[in-house]
Amino acid sequence: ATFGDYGGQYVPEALMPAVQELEDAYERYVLENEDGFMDEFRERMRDFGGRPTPLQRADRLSERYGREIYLKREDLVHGGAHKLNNALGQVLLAKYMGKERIVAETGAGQHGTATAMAAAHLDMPCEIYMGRTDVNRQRPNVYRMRMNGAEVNPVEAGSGTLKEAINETMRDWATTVETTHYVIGSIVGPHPFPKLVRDFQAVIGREARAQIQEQAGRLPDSVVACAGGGSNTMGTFHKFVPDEDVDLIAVEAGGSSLEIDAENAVAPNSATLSTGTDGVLHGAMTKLLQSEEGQIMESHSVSAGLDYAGVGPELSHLVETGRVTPVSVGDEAALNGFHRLSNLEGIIPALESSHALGFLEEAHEELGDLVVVNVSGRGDKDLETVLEETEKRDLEAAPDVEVFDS
Amino acid sequence: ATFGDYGGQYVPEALMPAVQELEDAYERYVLENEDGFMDEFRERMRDFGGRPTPLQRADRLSERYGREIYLKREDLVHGGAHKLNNALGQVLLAKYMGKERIVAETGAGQHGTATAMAAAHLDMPCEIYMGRTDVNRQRPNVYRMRMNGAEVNPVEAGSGTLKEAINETMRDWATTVETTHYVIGSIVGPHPFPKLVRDFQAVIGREARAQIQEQAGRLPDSVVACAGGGSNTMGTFHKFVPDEDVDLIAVEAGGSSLEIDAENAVAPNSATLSTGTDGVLHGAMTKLLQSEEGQIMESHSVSAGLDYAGVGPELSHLVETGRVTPVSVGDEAALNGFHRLSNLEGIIPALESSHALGFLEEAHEELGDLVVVNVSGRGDKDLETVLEETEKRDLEAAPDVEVFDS
Amino acid sequence: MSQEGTTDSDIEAAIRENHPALITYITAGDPSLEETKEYVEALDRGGSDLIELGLPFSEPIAEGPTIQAAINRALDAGTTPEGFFDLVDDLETEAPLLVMTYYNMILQYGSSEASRASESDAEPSNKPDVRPFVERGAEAGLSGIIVPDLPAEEADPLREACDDYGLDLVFIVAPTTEGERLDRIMSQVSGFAYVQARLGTTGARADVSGATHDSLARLSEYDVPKAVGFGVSEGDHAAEIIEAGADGVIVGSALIDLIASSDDPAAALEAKAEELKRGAIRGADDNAVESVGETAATSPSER
Amino acid sequence: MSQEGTTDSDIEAAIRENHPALITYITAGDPSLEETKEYVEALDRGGSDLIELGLPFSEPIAEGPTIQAAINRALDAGTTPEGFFDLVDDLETEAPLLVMTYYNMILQYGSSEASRASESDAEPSNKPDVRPFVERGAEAGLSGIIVPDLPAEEADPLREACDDYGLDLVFIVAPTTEGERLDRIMSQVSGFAYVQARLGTTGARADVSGATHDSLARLSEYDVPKAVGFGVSEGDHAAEIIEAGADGVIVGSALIDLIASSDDPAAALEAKAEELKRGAIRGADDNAVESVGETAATSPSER
Repeated sequence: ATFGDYGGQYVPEALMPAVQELEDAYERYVLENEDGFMDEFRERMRDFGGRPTPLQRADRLSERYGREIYLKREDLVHGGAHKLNNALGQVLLAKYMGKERIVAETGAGQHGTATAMAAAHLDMPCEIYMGRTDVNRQRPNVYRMRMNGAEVNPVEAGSGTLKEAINETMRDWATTVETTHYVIGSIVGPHPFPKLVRDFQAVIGREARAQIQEQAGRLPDSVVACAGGGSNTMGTFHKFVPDEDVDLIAVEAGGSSLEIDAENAVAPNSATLSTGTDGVLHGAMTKLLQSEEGQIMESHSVSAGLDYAGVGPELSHLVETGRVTPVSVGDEAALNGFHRLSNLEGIIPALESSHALGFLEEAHEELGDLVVVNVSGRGDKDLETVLEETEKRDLEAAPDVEVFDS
Repeated sequence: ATFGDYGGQYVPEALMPAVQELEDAYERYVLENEDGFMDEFRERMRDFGGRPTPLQRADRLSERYGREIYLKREDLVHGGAHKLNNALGQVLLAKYMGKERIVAETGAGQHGTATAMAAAHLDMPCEIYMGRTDVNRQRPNVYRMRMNGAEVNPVEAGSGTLKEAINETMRDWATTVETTHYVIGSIVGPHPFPKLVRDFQAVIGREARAQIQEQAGRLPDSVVACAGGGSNTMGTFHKFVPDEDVDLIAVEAGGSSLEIDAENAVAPNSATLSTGTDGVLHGAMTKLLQSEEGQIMESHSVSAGLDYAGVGPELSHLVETGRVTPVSVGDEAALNGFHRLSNLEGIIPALESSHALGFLEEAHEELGDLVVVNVSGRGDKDLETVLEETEKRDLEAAPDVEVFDS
Repeated sequence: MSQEGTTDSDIEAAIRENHPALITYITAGDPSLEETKEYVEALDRGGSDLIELGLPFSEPIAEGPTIQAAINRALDAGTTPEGFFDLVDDLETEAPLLVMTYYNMILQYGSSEASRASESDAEPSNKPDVRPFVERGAEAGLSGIIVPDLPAEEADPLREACDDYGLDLVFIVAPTTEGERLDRIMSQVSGFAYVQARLGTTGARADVSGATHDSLARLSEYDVPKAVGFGVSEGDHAAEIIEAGADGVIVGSALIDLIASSDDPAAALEAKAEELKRGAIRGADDNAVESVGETAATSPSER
Repeated sequence: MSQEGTTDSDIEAAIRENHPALITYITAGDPSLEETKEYVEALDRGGSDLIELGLPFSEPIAEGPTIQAAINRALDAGTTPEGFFDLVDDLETEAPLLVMTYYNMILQYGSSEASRASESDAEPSNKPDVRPFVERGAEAGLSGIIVPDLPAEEADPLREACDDYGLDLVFIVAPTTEGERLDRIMSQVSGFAYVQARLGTTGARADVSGATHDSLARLSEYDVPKAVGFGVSEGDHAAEIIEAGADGVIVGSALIDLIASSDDPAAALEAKAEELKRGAIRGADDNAVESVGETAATSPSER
């Protein structure tokens, strides 16, 4: 397969020619910079996307944890997360391939909004599939997509969340494959998507690696990133993989518990790398949260962006070979991580990124002296969730927010 | 006065020593870079704030308007607007001055959130005054400030909006002036605030001027920025003021009408430069929306960030001397500008910035061939307002957003 | 054409001997395995020449809304692979049976037993393996397997297992399958080539797509039984498809609709199978007539 | 000390001749100009030696909640500068009157007439001018002006106009006013120095701040009448402040509270003025006694 035992192209026959066409385009445009594709991509990520993003020394976290903590500021990318790195790359690639239309899935809406922005920027018609449940609970993101001119198609099937949205986007793509490119939102899906998305996201680690050497004079001891599907994770890790002395730590969503509810096929977490088993989902062999029979479980995380029962096959491979260490922190630690960074550093992180920060608090003593943490996105989108979830708990790091008229 | 007939220090006696202390600190730290103040400021704006921001050619607007349109992307600054340039500068200055506490006013919450972020970043206790009406209608920004550890003090007086918040912050400052710095949010207030804020914001124009020369090979014919208090305006214009061939256009909020309701002392606009008369408010002689008797009017704009009855004294001076051209566009044109940039370029602009974009649509034929427009902030904060205001109107540029279950 | 030039498989024989063949699909466990047994028997009585039984998977990316709903009903009813195989054990149909399921279901079957069994080993393997599924399928009497998310490129392990246990592995040929890939797939097909009538997902349609005619024309040079599915819902469709050169028609969503809506699904299924088989035969007759010349063939629209 | 060593102004005379002086403040137009007239007369009867009348401005940044509310009531009642001056025209009090207002009100007065008048000119000036206000004030019989947002550094135009029309311009001295600035301000004061008792805004407080004592000590070297305001609300405060060396006390918010809460505000104001004046006198007596020696002075707390 593509990555050791993982990866592959497990898609309906109708999609195989498109997947192979994409493989060819990936090799020519991305790997070989044909027609200056990568030059245009990088230029647009600079002028439209706001790259490079800073690597910032976190003064107060460094003090708190007794080691040098640097934050890679992907929250400053246009749209508020690393998602645009991939979305813009793929929409541009679709344009180079002569495609006329873009489809994409979205869960909480981050990938959908990034894709809609990229499609507007590059003048490509765009349709986004989004589970009905997510549509109704993520209205601001739906509005943003609509304002960028994208169609938003609610998916009524199943629990109406990310998994169903991916299924439905694959169905659209299977119908319209000749003219349409599917902008997948993470390092998942059939080959070459996991490599393609990784290469677009690898700018994170490329920048961070150069920045930490300039700012701290050496490579870091540990690099920490949250992992759902894993695009910010592999984007951050990729350029560090050959640096064998650099520990790579993927922080998954521990949700409310790592124990699985087998009877109802529900995992109250999204810790796929830590607890999953091998199987095939959405086009690739990878680690999955699944029942013994092979049914995919409903996963859970307070962070919608990590809430996925699969994970990128390359991460499965790197975990299997020991290069990447999977860890997990639960909802509560992530919420505290959210509040702590907001309060101590003046950066409101995405709930996804807050898992990496929650891990810092729990396990900084196990880390080296020089640590890079990827802040994959900003948390404005998560305010409502954080308020709701904070209210249910007694969190040490949370402020009192009651200043409103009753 | 400070700027021709405008500016000055019209403050209560108790504040004069603080204002003079600030004058001294401004000269030493900002103008003379004492103790490396400006170096630290620029470094933090790079690593924490995300500077430089790009200057992006807007491909589809350029096509639409038949001239080269470049966007200065202040929406990509940490926090989502140019506001941090000033807030971080002032909080850092307060630290250099040995102050122990920060107060600031906020209207819609943009300056308050920027100040709260800066204060968290620099570990300074921070209190924000915000009118009760604004507190209740801008909850997400209140939450953001609270999450950054700032106190938010609702101001019950008057109409509970920006003017009252400034009044109340001045009162706090008059009480605590010995230990406290007032981080004013625009190029308003007594000298040296208008110069101090301008100098912190001047990075916008400094970058844009260098970027346009690099990208387009020459200086622009026209530079366009929206103007409320005027900090993004002067920040954008300052470095272009000596370039006499560059037209500087300040776009004010025309609201629903430029006509004043004299009876109720209400201006249904915030077009101070275009229609105001000279007077003293909040510490400076400047142009004001005021009644014949001298009472300050309630101003109006669909954009809360432009909704202010005063304006920076330096802008009043530059308008008076003909260097800056004041224009105004109404709420509807601004809303269309919002939708147009979102849809055509994949950038959701702040409603403030949308006024500059609305002006482009109305008057591009009067502009030169090479135009720089400042996108002062991002529009995520304005989604609710835009939806509400769009629903009331039949806007040509607005998408249909109805994808929800009824 | 069967592998290695050996004798025809059950499936290939069923198609060749009953030409034009009717292949029917329903989802096992919709709404319960007991009822599935009745329905399969009804389809058998109605003239099905092959019956595909769907083993439900939670992420059926190749299915349209009708079969998705059937799969959800089956999963809600607690349908498991073991229950599915027990059903197949019980069935005694004239038509050979195939299982249609997604690749992960095949991979996981028996893997927990396998890993449990290997716990005694020094190096327990937790890699999933396709063989337990194929072995159990063969034991239950299945004749073949169709996997909508398994393209030929990834099929080696499953094909080897199927060969070892004597099951056919049916490949889908899509409107986008062309050139070298088409050659390679057609050379690997066993049982029949599942000709996807149009791009997209399964589901009853009101007409036969132009893509079907194109595909059948493209496939005419291959001496492999060709059955057309995706969108076939009426006898007239069957007639048109057979007339266009197919050896069989595959009907699924239209049958699911009957299960979901009929007062007496078994009777309705039997009648529908009869209608479809008649349509297919009519198409074959028309074809024969046409091959003689443009005479008084009954066109579907005049029926 | 008055300007240029000329004879004392009305205001300075009122303070020196009635030492210790009581200066009272209310907002004109709260709740109506008619009532303000009654209240001013009551304060005059009650022993006020100077009366400050607030001309309401929409942005009273130096005021605490009490006077803010009074200003809002006055504005809601439609109080205008012209109405204010008409009231002053009508008043015949023993105590000289001062206007307390914000600088913009002074700037705008008459400016629209001025610009209208200048419309015939080739170069119409739309610059505001302080003179029409001062001229009208003098005509109405005001003796002085206090402008809380006009520090000495910006006061030249208004001071010149006041000089021309014979009005005093009273400056505020804050706890933060020190060194050279204090010297400069004290040399420019006319009428009296308004000693701000504490940092912050106007408003009745329960005690006299330590800052008051510090300020009065700092100011003792200047031979200028000193009146203390910001927070004075009771006779005992008045006594303590006069005892500490002030020549007068200024009371405002406590009177506004009475207007807002009394059944008979005029009577209440008169009684309060009497109480405050008595307190001031007691403070002056204590001071005289103390200056003789520590004898049986009645301390405020024993009263």
